[in-house]
Amino acid sequence: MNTEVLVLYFAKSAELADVRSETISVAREITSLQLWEELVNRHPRLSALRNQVVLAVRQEYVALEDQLLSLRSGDEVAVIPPLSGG
Amino acid sequence: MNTEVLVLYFAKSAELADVRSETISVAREITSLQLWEELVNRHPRLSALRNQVVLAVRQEYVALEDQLLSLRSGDEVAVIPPLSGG
Amino acid sequence: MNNCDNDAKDLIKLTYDKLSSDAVSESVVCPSCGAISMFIGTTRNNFEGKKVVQLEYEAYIPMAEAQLKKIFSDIRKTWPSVRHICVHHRLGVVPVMEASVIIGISSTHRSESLEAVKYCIDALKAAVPIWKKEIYETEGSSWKENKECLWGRNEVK
Amino acid sequence: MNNCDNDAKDLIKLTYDKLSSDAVSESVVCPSCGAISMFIGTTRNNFEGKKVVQLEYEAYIPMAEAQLKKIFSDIRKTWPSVRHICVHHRLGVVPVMEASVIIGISSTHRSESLEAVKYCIDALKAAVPIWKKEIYETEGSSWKENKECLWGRNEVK
Repeated sequence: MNTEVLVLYFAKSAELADVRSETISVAREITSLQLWEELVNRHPRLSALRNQVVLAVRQEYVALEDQLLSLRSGDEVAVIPPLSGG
Repeated sequence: MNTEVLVLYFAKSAELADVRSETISVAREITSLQLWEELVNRHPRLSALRNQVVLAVRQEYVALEDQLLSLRSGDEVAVIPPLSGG
Repeated sequence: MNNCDNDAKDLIKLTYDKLSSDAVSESVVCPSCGAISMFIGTTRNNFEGKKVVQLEYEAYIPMAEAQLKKIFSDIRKTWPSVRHICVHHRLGVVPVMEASVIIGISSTHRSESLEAVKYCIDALKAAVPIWKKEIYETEGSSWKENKECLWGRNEVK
Repeated sequence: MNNCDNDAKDLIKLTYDKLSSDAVSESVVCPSCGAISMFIGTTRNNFEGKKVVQLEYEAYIPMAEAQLKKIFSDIRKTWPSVRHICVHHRLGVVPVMEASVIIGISSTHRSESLEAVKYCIDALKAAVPIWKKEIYETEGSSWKENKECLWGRNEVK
């Protein structure tokens, strides 16, 4: 079963995807790695970030792995390239 | 042989001696402990600082001990109570 | 006695305006504390021989604020004499030599605020979603990566 | 590249005027550094239950400056990435909550300026001839003694 989530892109990921936010429909039960692959399918240039990116789901960091996310409608998912604040 | 030195009093020592500076005549060859005792003779209330005071001779700290100072005319000697800067 | 025991302040500002160390230090002054420690990050004028003209910062603002609050909470557990904590981080264009981040922490014992400031900037660089792009005089721009960030390439700087 | 390599600044001001953290931070900004660490000592409003109305500082000014220069020289030996060092110490009457001392140190690596600031305030309290008298609301006044000072009574604070 699918649900709609808001995806936010920051920094290099926003440049590569050429979009800063979009609403997409994804499976409610999905691993973080599958979710990332969904995003790469939509924006192939994002693959340049593989192995140097994490996601944030509902503002909590999630590594790209086989952990199952339970997404709800309206959830905020963010693509988080390596940080460089400070 | 004696020489004239300028003695500076700071903080609690200035309050006890009731003077902030004075020129005194002392022996050229004198230990720091003897110099301190000279000052206490002039201002007996300074004895309240015994064991919690050092001198500065030509702006260098000198503990009260048997080390011989070689004083020259016009040298600056300061009475240095415990520090509390910062 | 300690007027600020009951209202320890956690102050966060992400702003496009120029930062002020006076504003940060005044915001953490505490009548019963004796110590304020601060860290200021400023933009450097060069990277690997390339002249940096300016920097641009962007943030995932609500999550950045949430992450900073977590860091503040960790600081209060580790250094209980810490009173007020303030982080101002600038966003958008930051000219060379201007501050990108200012941290101010007050405490009764100075060693605690000094250690807490060090922890705070290290944790900020590792975990707060803010990004910096360096813009070079001649060769375009590049997104930086903090060596403290666990999922970066951790290139030699 | 490093514009300030050749003119590392040692800045000392003993002043009866109010101190400013902006003035200190601006004086140590360095285009090739990324880090400024600061410490601000502020006057506390109480001591052992007695309400402190204000403080008065006095200094053996030329020797205080000479001692600070020695401390700066030690800092440069221990932390070679330190660039500029600035100490402003206020003299005379300092009202409660205002700064009595501000230290600012810039460096290429932030851990060096953070450690150097801690060393600087510890060494200042131990070895720079400056004295503070606390003036209480009800019970007169007393000359303070830094626990770092080797020849004080080192009373429990």
